[in-house]
Amino acid sequence: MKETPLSNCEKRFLLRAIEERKRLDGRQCYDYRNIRISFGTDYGCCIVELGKTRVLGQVSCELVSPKPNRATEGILFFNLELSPMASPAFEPGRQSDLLVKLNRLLERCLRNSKCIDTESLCVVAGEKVWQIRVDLHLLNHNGNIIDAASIAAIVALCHFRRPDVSVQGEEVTLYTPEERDPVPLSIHHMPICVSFAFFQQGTYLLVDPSEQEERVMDGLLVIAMNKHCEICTIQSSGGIMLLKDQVLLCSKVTGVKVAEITELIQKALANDQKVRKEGGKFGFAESIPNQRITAFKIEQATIDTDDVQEQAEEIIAKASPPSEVLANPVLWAPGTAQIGEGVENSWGDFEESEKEEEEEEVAQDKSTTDDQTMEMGDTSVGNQDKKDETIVLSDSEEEDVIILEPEGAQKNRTETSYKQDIASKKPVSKKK
Amino acid sequence: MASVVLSEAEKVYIMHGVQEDLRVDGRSCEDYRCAEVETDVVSNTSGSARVKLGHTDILVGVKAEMGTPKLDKPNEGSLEFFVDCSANATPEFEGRGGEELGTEIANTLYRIFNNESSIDLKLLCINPREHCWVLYVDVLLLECGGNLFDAISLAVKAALFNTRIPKVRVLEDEGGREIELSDDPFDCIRLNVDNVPCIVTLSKIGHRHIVDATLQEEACSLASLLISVTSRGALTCMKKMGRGSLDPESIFEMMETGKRVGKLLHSSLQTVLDEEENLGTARKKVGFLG
Amino acid sequence: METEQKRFDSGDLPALRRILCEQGLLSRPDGSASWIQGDTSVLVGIYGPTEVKVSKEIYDKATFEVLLKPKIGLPGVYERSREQMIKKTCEAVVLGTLHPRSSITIVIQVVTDAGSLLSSCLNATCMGLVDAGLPMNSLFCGVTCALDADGNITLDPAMKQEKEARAVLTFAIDSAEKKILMSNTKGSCSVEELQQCIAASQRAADTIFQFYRDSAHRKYSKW
Amino acid sequence: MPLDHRRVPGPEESQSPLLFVPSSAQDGEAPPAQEASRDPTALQPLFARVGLLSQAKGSAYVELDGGTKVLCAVAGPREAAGGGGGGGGEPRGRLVCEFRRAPFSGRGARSRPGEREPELSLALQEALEPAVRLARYPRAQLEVSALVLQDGGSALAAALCAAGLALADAGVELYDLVAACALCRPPSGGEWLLQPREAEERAAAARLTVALLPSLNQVAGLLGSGQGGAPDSWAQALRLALDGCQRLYPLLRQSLLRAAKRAATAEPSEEEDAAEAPAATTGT
Amino acid sequence: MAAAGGFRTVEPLEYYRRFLKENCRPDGRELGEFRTTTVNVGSITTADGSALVKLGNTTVICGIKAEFAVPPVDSSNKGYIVPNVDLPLLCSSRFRPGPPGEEAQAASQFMADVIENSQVVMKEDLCIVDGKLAWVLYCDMICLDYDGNLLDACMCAFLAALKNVQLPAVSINEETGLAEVNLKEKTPLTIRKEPVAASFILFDSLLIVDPTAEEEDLATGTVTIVTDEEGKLCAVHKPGGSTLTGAKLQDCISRAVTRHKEVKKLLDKLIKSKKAK
Repeated sequence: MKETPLSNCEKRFLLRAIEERKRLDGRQCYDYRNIRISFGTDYGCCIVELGKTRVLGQVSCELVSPKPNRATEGILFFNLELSPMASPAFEPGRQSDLLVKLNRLLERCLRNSKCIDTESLCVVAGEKVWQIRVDLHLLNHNGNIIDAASIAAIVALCHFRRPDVSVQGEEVTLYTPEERDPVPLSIHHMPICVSFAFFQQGTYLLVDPSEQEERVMDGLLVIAMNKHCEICTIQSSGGIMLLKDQVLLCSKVTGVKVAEITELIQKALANDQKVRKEGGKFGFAESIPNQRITAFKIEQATIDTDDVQEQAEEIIAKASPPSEVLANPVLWAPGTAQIGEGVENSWGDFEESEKEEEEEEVAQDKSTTDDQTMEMGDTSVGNQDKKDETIVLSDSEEEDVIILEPEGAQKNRTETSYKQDIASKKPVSKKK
Repeated sequence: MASVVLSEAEKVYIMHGVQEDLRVDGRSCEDYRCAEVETDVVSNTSGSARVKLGHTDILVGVKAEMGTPKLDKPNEGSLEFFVDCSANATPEFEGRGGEELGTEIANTLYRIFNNESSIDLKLLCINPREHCWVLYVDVLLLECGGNLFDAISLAVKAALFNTRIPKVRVLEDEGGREIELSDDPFDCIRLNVDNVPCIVTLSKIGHRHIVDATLQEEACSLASLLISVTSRGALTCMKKMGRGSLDPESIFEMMETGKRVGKLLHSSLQTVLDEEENLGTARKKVGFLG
Repeated sequence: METEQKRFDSGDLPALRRILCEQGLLSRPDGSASWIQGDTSVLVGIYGPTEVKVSKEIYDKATFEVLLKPKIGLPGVYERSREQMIKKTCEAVVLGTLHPRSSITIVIQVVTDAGSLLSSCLNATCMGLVDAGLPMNSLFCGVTCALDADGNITLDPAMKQEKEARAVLTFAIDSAEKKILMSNTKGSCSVEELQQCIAASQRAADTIFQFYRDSAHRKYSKW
Repeated sequence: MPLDHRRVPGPEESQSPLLFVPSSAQDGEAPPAQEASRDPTALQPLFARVGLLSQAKGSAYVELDGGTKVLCAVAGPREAAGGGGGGGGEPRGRLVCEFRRAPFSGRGARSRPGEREPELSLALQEALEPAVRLARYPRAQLEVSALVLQDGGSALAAALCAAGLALADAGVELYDLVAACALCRPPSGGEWLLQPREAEERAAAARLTVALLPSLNQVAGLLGSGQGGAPDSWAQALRLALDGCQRLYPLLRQSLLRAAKRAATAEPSEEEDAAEAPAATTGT
Repeated sequence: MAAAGGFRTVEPLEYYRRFLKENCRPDGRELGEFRTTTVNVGSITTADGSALVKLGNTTVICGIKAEFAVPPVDSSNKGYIVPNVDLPLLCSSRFRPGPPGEEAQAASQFMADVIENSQVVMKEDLCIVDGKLAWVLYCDMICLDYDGNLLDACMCAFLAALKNVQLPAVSINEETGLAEVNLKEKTPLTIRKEPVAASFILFDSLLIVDPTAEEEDLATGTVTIVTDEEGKLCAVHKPGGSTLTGAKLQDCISRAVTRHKEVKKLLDKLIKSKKAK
């Protein structure tokens, strides 16, 4: 389904508001929307909400053989999915330009910045390394996907624990969480993307654009940075020209925002860890605010299943037992049999042809040919014809088996009638 | 395929011309257009060639990479073909438009090289079951001016002639085998291309057949016969193309013509290639802008 | 990698795990619901009725499309078959004839799989349909039963119980007559066991329907 | 490697057990494959049945004695798909051909399912186009799909025969039927063999498939390659093939007539089918 | 007749109901009657096991190819069974060319589920060397003519083909460590269970067995029951559709049990005939 376009009226309204340094949701130019981070019960699972934009992140791992040119490095794989749930404009399974762009940006932000120590993911050099896979699902699209996705990715990576392994000789042992505590990934730093939307050829600038703002913007600048104010990737798109000062200003703002977000992430992670350690309740269920009237909860409910047995027996007793009258199979030829004499089917003597093969295997001659014809129902009438008479254009079905066997006749056969062909059938079967 | 639309009158004009053995550009039925061949045009390939046949412009690059032999042929290397129909050639190729033609041409190339005599694939084996050279032959269509198949086969042959594969040595250690690349960049294997066939496409127009059809002539032809001929005049591939049918007698004639023309084509190509080779480094590179 | 939280020990009585549901939590879809059953968590977003692609248009009823997105990797044949089951269940319940030549798209995202996933998906879908305000002739719910080696029934099994079970049966039950809308089985069981599981599921369905009702009640109570 | 998400996944790699047969045992097996010199002009016994699929407009099944089993169905004419709305009034109909092999059809490793064979699909299309009166189906497309259930040699030729019969069975207007023969030249040199079996084909130095419009005596399709040979040798092969096709022709015609007769007697009510099928055959 | 044909096209539902009122179906069958089932095994010699099943017009061919692979990492003593259902353009014009569509995928998954549920072949039996080498059975089911009740036909073709499989003997060469195959020595598979399917459609609260494609299109739901020889249920597959009571389901099961006996008898006779010669 196509996206409903923004009317000119709406566009003008939005732009005018921006000119007046106002935003629809009441934010200031450099304000982020509320960021909420919640964790699932599994390790490496989180949902990041940036205002109404929502991204689900899940990290998983697998032991694989490394790439031949990087024998001692683990493999990182990112996959952002624009689920049709997020917006009706996203089609399932299609690699849209937007998706390719976002995935590329994420890879540059997280893989190329070397924030994960890939060498620590090596188990046996050249043989087995961990492949870390980060799946990100956009659940609701309300602007600024990349920031939300980059936060979700790094949070999920920080939250993730992989199973412990030990290597003895060539034997690699994998430990379950019960045997040995899973180990966290070694993370050098946490790059986070911050997006700036530019309007009116770069005159106005907004941080964290909402979906509507994205639709009227002229250009976008994305800066990925860690809390040490090191730029990990920077990309401007949309074809606007920026002044050097603007870029510098943006990078300064990014530094501030990244510091704030990093702090939030660390707090959330510490909180989750604390709850888990203390054996409290955790997971998404705990993050749904209970006071919302749209949410409802019941604790464990017991079900009375006392008389199910009786009920089941009653149904079985009432039902009519399986019929003991069985259709008898008819064997047409070795390897071909049939039950039921219901409707005639248009395939008719298809397997007759198959039987020819069996003919080769079994040293049988005419008896099989007889069998074949029986398949069609009207037994022996046509049989005789086949053997001696070569062809008689009777209507019996088995006539459809036209067999060309030219071994009898040779050379100058351009005019051979197929009478001869069938006539020569007999010697051949004898040969077999 | 890239094609032009002709009016009935234009078609009749061309067909009558062919009948008189006089084609629109002044050639006779068995004449090729003037062909330009230049090898070693792309520096980071193992071998490359560019062929310009009339308005048809083809660039071929060969890249040798180390791979593992196929399971059923443990002591042979292999050739892989890929044909890219660039949208530069014609707007029809934009997006995935050229894909079908690309696979058709690639399949024809596989067919031509899928026999023991064309290229000695055993030469490409480094050690059986483990390592061999895989030659990736990439064909790029720069411009389509008719008779693509012939031009491509010429370019492929020229590029293979130009191909130099570094020599490697297999060192046997107690731990296993190691492969060592020769340090000397001039220490390399050359391929013997004597038996590499060229394609001759014969298009049936009216009651006659012509070689090296232009786009306009292709539009007049309902059926054509593609044959590949070696320098000795042996046929290695035969294929009918187009939506028409052919009279058996004319096929026999076409095969004879194809053999005759193909032999000539081979000898002139070889002369050009040898001449160019003899110039050595003194050769002035013309390149794309030439 | 599972760290299942302990179930309350309720003796031997079969029980449903804790249920939690939030509706309308996503801003873009016409209807959405998050369903948490034990530790299993599913999110569903529904668009429709909206315009339909010409190639998929049906002249006398709405076209249903169900997408089940696994958490890790891309959807495969397994997801496709579950999608088909959920789709046909919805088709039987939603009054599609009221919206001819339109499409209803249901996107289901698995958030955590800790057992009884298919039934959670069904429940989430039903709550999503309710939130989207689509006309239905009845509600439906999904119930999963696990049979252990001795033939004891465990309702709403967690992942571990599912893995240890000899057979796992999932049913979709409608609210009007408590009949079976959908059925899917894993492992093999006897006829008696099947009938017992159906009866048990019908009992459990009562609880879930009551939950639906209470949740709707709460949602509209403060208006 | 791109994983196929539309099929039940198997292991990432697997090999055919035939690759692991010790070479000594293989040698023992080889001689019977090189059968005592057979008559090179001999055709394999051929079985053809027309109109056996209930759902297709036209269908045919062809089986050769060597084990080749090919099923072919024709759908359409229906409105031509695609075109992007740009072209519009195409004066000629389109023939869309598909040539597929069942994953288990070949000897040795299982072929990956769903892999179309573009080259043979194209060969099928180019060989059938001369036979069909496409001008009678403007803006429409006819779909021909051939499925090889077992390849015991000469599969393309069998598919061509089947496709020709299926088109006729579908009541599509034709100029002529299509008869096709395969040939191969043994590695030792020597004469071309008509309708080779799988073992002969596998060992062959050169192969050729010829499709003929028998009553018009026009070559509709030609596809072959292999170790070089003088044009004379190929010409000889072509002659042999043409002769073979002419010998096949009456058989194909006969099976078509049978199908028409059966349709006429079995379902007199469905005048449509009964009337159309013979029309197609008499047209040839 | 012509008038009836018109009626059938214009009011297919009403046309069908008229027949049901008389307790029969347009093709002359009773409601609980299966179409003629014909099975042929071993006709595809390039496959390690094959079967062709016709259920009325519906035709499915199953070819099984056995290959070598390394066992999965998480269960080193198991082989693989890879079932795939293909619905090519050839079998019905309702399917599009290209990769398997929704119905083919659902059928493939159903087959995989039943194989897993019934343990028809123990995957452990397919292991040759623990952790090193195992058999992969690629079971490709291709529908050649689609006239309804695909699942029953697939199931039957699969089972018949499985019974037809002959695996060559494999030994490990001590020197090279490579497998060696002896094609002259072949053994059949050990088949533990014999699952047989029976499908029904729901039409106006009636249960109709073995539907044709036309009936399937008119129906409001389908049920497929798979039973093994002990009468155990390997699958009760009802992918949505109209509602059904437990009692009705019981009727389906009873019919499925009878069907199982019939099909088993058929297959036994078939395999015996193959062995006898």
